[in-house]
Amino acid sequence: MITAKKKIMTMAAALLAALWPAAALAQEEQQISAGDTAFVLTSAAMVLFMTVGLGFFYGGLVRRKNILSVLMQCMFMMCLISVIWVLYGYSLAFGPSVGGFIGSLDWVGLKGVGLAPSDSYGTTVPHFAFMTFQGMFAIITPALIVGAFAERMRFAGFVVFSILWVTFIYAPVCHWVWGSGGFLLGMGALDFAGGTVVHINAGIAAVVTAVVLGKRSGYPERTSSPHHIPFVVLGAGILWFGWFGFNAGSALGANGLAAGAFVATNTAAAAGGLAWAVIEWIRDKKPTSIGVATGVVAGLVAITPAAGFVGPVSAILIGAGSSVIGFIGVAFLKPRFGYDDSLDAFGVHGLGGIWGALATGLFASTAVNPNGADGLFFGNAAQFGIQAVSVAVTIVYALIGTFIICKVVDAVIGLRVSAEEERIGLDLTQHHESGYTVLD
Amino acid sequence: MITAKKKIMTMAAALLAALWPAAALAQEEQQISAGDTAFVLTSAAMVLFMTVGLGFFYGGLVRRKNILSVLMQCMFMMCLISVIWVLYGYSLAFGPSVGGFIGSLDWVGLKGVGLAPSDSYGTTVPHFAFMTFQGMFAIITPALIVGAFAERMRFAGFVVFSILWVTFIYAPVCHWVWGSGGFLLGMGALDFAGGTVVHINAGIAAVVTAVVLGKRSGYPERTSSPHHIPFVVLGAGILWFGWFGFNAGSALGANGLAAGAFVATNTAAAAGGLAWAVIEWIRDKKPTSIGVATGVVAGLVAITPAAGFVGPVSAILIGAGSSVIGFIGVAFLKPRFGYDDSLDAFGVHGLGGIWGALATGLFASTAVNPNGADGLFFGNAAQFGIQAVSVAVTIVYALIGTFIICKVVDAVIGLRVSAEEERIGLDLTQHHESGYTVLD
Amino acid sequence: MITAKKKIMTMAAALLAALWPAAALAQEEQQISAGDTAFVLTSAAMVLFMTVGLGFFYGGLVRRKNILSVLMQCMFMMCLISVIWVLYGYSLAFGPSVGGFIGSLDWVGLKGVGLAPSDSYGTTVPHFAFMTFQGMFAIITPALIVGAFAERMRFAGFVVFSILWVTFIYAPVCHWVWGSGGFLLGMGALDFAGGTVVHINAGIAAVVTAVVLGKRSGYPERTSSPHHIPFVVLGAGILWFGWFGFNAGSALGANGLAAGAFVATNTAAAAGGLAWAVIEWIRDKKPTSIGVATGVVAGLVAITPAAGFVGPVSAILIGAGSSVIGFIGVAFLKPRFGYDDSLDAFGVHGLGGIWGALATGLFASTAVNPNGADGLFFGNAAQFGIQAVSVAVTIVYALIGTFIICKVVDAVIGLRVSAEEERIGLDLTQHHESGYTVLD
Amino acid sequence: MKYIIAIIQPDRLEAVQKLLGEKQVNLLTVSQTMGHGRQMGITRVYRGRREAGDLLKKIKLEIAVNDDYLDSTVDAIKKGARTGEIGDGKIFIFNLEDCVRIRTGETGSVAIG
Amino acid sequence: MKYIIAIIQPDRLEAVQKLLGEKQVNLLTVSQTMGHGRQMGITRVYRGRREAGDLLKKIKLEIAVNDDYLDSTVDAIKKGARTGEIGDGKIFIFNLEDCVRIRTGETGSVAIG
Amino acid sequence: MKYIIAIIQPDRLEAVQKLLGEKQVNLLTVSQTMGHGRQMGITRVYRGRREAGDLLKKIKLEIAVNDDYLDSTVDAIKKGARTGEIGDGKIFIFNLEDCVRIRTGETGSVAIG
Ligand SMILES: Nc1ncnc2c1ncn2[C@@H]1O[C@H](COP(=O)(O)OP(=O)(O)O)[C@@H](O)[C@H]1O
Ligand SMILES: Nc1ncnc2c1ncn2[C@@H]1O[C@H](COP(=O)(O)OP(=O)(O)O)[C@@H](O)[C@H]1O
Ligand SMILES: Nc1ncnc2c1ncn2[C@@H]1O[C@H](COP(=O)(O)OP(=O)(O)O)[C@@H](O)[C@H]1O
Repeated sequence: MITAKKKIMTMAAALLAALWPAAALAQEEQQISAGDTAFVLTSAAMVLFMTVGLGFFYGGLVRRKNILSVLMQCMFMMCLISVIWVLYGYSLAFGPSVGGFIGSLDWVGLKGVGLAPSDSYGTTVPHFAFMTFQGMFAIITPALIVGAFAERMRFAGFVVFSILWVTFIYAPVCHWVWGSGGFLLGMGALDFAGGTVVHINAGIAAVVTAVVLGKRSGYPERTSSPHHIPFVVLGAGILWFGWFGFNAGSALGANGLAAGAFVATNTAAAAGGLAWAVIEWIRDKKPTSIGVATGVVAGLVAITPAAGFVGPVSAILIGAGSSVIGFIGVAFLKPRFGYDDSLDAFGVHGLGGIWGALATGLFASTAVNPNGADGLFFGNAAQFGIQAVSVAVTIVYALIGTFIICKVVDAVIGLRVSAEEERIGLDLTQHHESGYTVLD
Repeated sequence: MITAKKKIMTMAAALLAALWPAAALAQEEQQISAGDTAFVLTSAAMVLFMTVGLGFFYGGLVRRKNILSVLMQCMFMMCLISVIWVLYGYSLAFGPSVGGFIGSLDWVGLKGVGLAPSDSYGTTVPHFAFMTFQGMFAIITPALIVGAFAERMRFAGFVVFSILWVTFIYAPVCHWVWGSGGFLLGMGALDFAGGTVVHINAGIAAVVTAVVLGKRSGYPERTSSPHHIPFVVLGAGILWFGWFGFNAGSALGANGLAAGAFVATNTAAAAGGLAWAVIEWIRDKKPTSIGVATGVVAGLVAITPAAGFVGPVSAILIGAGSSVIGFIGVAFLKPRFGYDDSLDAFGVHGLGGIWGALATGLFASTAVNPNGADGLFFGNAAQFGIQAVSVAVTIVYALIGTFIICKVVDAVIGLRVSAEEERIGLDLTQHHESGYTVLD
Repeated sequence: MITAKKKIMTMAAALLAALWPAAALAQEEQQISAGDTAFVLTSAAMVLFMTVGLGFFYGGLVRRKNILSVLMQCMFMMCLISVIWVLYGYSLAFGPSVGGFIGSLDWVGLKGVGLAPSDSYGTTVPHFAFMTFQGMFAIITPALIVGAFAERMRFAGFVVFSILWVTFIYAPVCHWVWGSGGFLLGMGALDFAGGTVVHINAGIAAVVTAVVLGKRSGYPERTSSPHHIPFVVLGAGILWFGWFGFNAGSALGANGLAAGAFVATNTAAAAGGLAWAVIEWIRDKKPTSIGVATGVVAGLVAITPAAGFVGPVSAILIGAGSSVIGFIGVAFLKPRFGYDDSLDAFGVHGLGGIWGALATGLFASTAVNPNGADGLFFGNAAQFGIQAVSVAVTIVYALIGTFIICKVVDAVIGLRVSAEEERIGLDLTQHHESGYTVLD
Repeated sequence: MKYIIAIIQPDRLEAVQKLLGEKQVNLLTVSQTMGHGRQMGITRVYRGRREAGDLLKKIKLEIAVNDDYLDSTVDAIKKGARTGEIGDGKIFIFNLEDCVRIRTGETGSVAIG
Repeated sequence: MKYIIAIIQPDRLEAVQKLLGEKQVNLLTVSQTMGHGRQMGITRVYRGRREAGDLLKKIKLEIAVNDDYLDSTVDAIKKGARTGEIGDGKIFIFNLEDCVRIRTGETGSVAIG
Repeated sequence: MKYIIAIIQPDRLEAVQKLLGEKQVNLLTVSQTMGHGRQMGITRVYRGRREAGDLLKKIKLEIAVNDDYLDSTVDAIKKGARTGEIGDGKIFIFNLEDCVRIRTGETGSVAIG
């Protein structure tokens, strides 16, 4: 008996050990910098918190009957991707490169990923710290798409879509741009914290899902009544706060580069908010709080790829430019082309991301970051070309890939709720709950 | 005159100095690591923020008329315990051990606790940083109990109960497990960040208070109408964010151990959320947002004692297991036994804490943390026994101790509001306020 | 063609470079401490988040029809000052001193401010980190004033007022107290994290704006109906959390001093909350949640100048004292003198700041911080005198300066909305929005 | 046809609904109101200022019934809503001229149920 | 003069208002209510506990009209609010004794519009 | 017995209540509504899209009175609610058939006050 029990245990231990061998952990802490580690872990926590903020930013914009569906999609993404990332996502995105296109499955279950620093990524912090920091990016990216299909997607369809999207779209694009050996990285594309990987990727997926799912019933007359604007402001506030982790944390250390990215981030956010307010002031005599919140996010989006490569004056131009482009997107392009990008995930993240990635090719300066490159305005037109190629590649891949995924999920599970469910609201029909009680 | 004045001043100075002598501060900063200190202080801030999050997690679940009472209890706990901790709480919990059972009063008023690192606790950070980090744990633990007696406790009774509980239950148990010389620590019990000290302790106290106070009037028919589910999600989001400080911060340094605990924490939270969703999906066809939020918290609870001792695959099992057990607790045990644990403080924290503490005895691995121990699945059945003993000791002590405190407070001050006050709501009757205006 | 294009680009690059030269960045990272940098950057993010928290703290206190106006003012301040700070604000406040009264314009556009540490400020962190950390203080200070003129100020007037105020009041006072060469600093005035610069400054400006704008219509009968008290608690919670960045971050490093300031901050906040509750308990039989939240903020305000100079027992006295004084301010002085300081920006920040700055002159101890000074209770009455002078100077300057700015803005743009706009609410009339939908 | 408006204590809604159901009166409309009656409001305190809180939360029920259902409906409300304390509320009865079921276009008595 | 109370589905408000406008009926008062009718509520789930959600959100319209406007008003509501599904709601018609315009003090028919 | 429904501007409630109190009319029920009248709504702006905000917040008062109190009640409302601006609102008066005090079971005139 005892031997049998022991045997089972040894087997179980072997199983666990197989998935996560001790060896990887043995020699930790040799070159770990406590300061850098503190910064990367804190940043990772802040990036996770962004997805909560995103839930409220989006949630405040929907109608009362759909608030929980949005919060749920964001929260569920945190759960789903965190587990996927550990199981195979990180391996696909950052594992040893297969021809520059995808990570191998060598690191499945974090095999070989340990508490000692990696050789390639964040070499002064535990590999685990880099892994989890990156995991938080993999969470928020698909969560951004939620804004496009809000108020009409089936929850089951949403879950399967998200799994496929993170696997087949996010992981490869992430590998190309940030993975050691990734082909866009090899080409010299600059993306400090995720202009292509995060924002263009999600923004293009957004417009695709919006088109495939079709408009909300009643769009555009009866759909834009943000039920709780303070939540929009709260969400924007949390996003701004967390974005410091996103961008400055992408320095992977607490150093001058991080400080520079921090300042660029803050300045671009502010300039974005101001620019949107100015546009509204001119056009409608009054700036709105949703407008300023949107402008702040637009500014943050655009500075993301550039944060570690540009100075504060460039950051003002990038941030303000993003609001101008975003405003054109949501106020003119959207009505013109008639797609229903419910909460403007494409208008803000897609367009802002494209602008930011290209602007990096304009404003980047080796004076700011010697390990970066000079942009067109600093005499290196080639960099702009490289950026344009990386933008184009990402757009094409995200467009086609997301379209295929949408069609597959729609055929197998169904993407859209019934008209009746849409009328009653997703909270009650998809989650058996309603956000607020009316009587009590 | 002048001399008299001077004399008084000197006396006052002496008084202040007596409570907090200069000597302790003299030789600071010799072995302080800036990185570790940054991490521990940031973590402490995050753990404080958790209690705010807890207020919203709980507050969204109660009826509209009681929202402020819950927020107030959490906020008041932050005030009350912060002062107690500095005056005598820290001394009781971490002061020089009196036979392994309680800290002495040598460190009353933080006498002898200074800005230089302690010899025993967090030796690379200022002693003050360790002290305040621990103080945040002492705040949230009694705040967790609030969930059990929500919507019916007198505020005066609550205050006295909390003072007695933190003094006679929290401080000793904390000393046993974490205090230098504590007897459970000596036995080899593993509790990385508070499975026994925080969650079992609070969870058992929860069920005791729920039973002693009795059910809310109308329970169970008219009591479970969460008035503001977005607050529940906000609270869960803040808790998840802050929990990184709780668990990774418990490494008391920014190192591989912290990164490991961080990843285990995130993974278990996610697995907990997924598992709860899956259960609901099977049972009711749809997952709820309260369900996922609850599962996340259940996962976080269970990983707390294990975070620094297990790898990510084990974390998935621990987190998911906690949701299964928690679901059984709230959906079957609670109705079966008929106690009214209003917001499931026992169901989630008590049961999750027990599971987590035992699971640490199953999944702990010296491969992950050489300073820890191997658990049963890694060939060391003894550790499971030790864990079981520490669980049992905590349960018995918390059960009896809380019961006595409840009875004493009930007799002297009264624990429960009148039926009329309960009907009108605690906000108006206990605090002269109501949460939201109806007309304006 | 090509040459023309090149020429333009070179010019553009020269323009950008002129504003932010490469030289400043060249030799970064020589003496940068990663731990200190991690701490200062994280603290800066937390201080930014405070302004979001302040928006909710204030926003919950106003009537439903004005919630967005308050959130907007806070959010807009984040945008406005962030850009101003980079363009010229930092130079005015911290640039090379012009006779101790104001910084020169040498650092306009952050010229000469780089990623390497400054010689004078935060010498172990990138100059940019110090710059942005200070920028967050420049944001929250004018945002505090919002509490005084809430519910009746024109948005356009608000914007111009804020620009002038930060330029002509904040920047100079900041320079006097913290700028290298500042005259109050030279005098030996102690202000660890902003008692004079932030709280007295804003508090005095608050009372001036309240008087110049006049009372809200219906004051005091129909004006104090806080529409959403949970937001007040959320805001207070975020403020408490962020204040650790404010005060401990002001140590500009992760060291014993930071830990001491952290503990003083937490203890004073708690004591403030308790003291307000006790006052209410005695006076009205029940403590309120707004009361405790207000007391917490009062405690935090008062400890701000003292945080790095006093021990925890002094912190209790300072925090509790601030609530006593604040309560007298809002419950007796305000009705007595009849000014309508809508949300008690003067009562809490002005009075608390004055108390805190003077209390620093009472309780400061070189035993706690050898680089500080002893206060009156530690035998150095002179320090109290210095503190009193710095308080008086700040009061006089803020009083006169703010009055002039108010009058100028009122004459040129208009400070106050029309009676009709006030009745309908600022959200609809100033921002074309309303906070919450009623029907949906 | 009669139209009944009843103002009741918020926590009595469930009891009233249950008793109404027993009398086959299942259709009703409910809303949130504030009432000022003989019941004293509870003083509110805001930063040292006391304010007489003269309005208390109440629930308003609206039920259209055919005449033969009037008594049983009023009885059910009376029974379900009664606690015996001041603040229990009132029932107001109106003459209802006509009633239309939107879905079918039916009018009068037949449209009520 | 008549007073019309209509209970409709929340998402039909805009359609009703548009049709009313076409009939020159522009003045109305709208509020949020919960209704229990023939339409089944949706079960709610709370931590493993299922609860019959018997009240659904509805919108209540109140419109005072002169007698000659009654039919067109009722028609507009019927047309705008109808989806053909259970839950479309009801229209209740009352006799209105008098009406006062607060601003001018006018009473009766003239005060209605 | 009469039943008065008054729609007033939100910020006039306190004045009305005060004047009613002077006339010994202390019992009333208040709710939140949205009204569309002659008063123009305020245009809302949402990300570059302008929307005519046609509903404005109003307060609805409901007061049941005995006939001899009708005039003084209406007067008090008229006086308290009047600002002279468009949007001041309306008072609607109904015949009330019966009234029941739930606590005591009293009916008719005696139950009203
Ligand atoms: N005459 C009335 N007109 C309108 N509403 C009334 C009237 N009398 C009572 N109410 C409503 O009924 C509620 C309960 O009335 P109250 O006088 O407190 O109780 P009781 O009927 O037990 O004396 C009030 O809060 C108010 O909403
Ligand atoms: N007799 C009634 N009294 C009060 N309200 C009613 C009555 N009948 C219906 N209602 C209201 O109308 C709504 C719709 O009624 P329901 O029976 O669901 O639809 P339908 O009229 O299409 O059968 C209900 O939710 C309720 O608010
Ligand atoms: N005929 C009506 N039916 C229902 N509600 C009305 C009617 N006329 C006015 N109201 C209500 O009264 C409010 C004020 O009316 P309005 O026409 O703006 O003001 P005034 O009475 O000063 O002309 C409206 O918003 C609406 O709620």
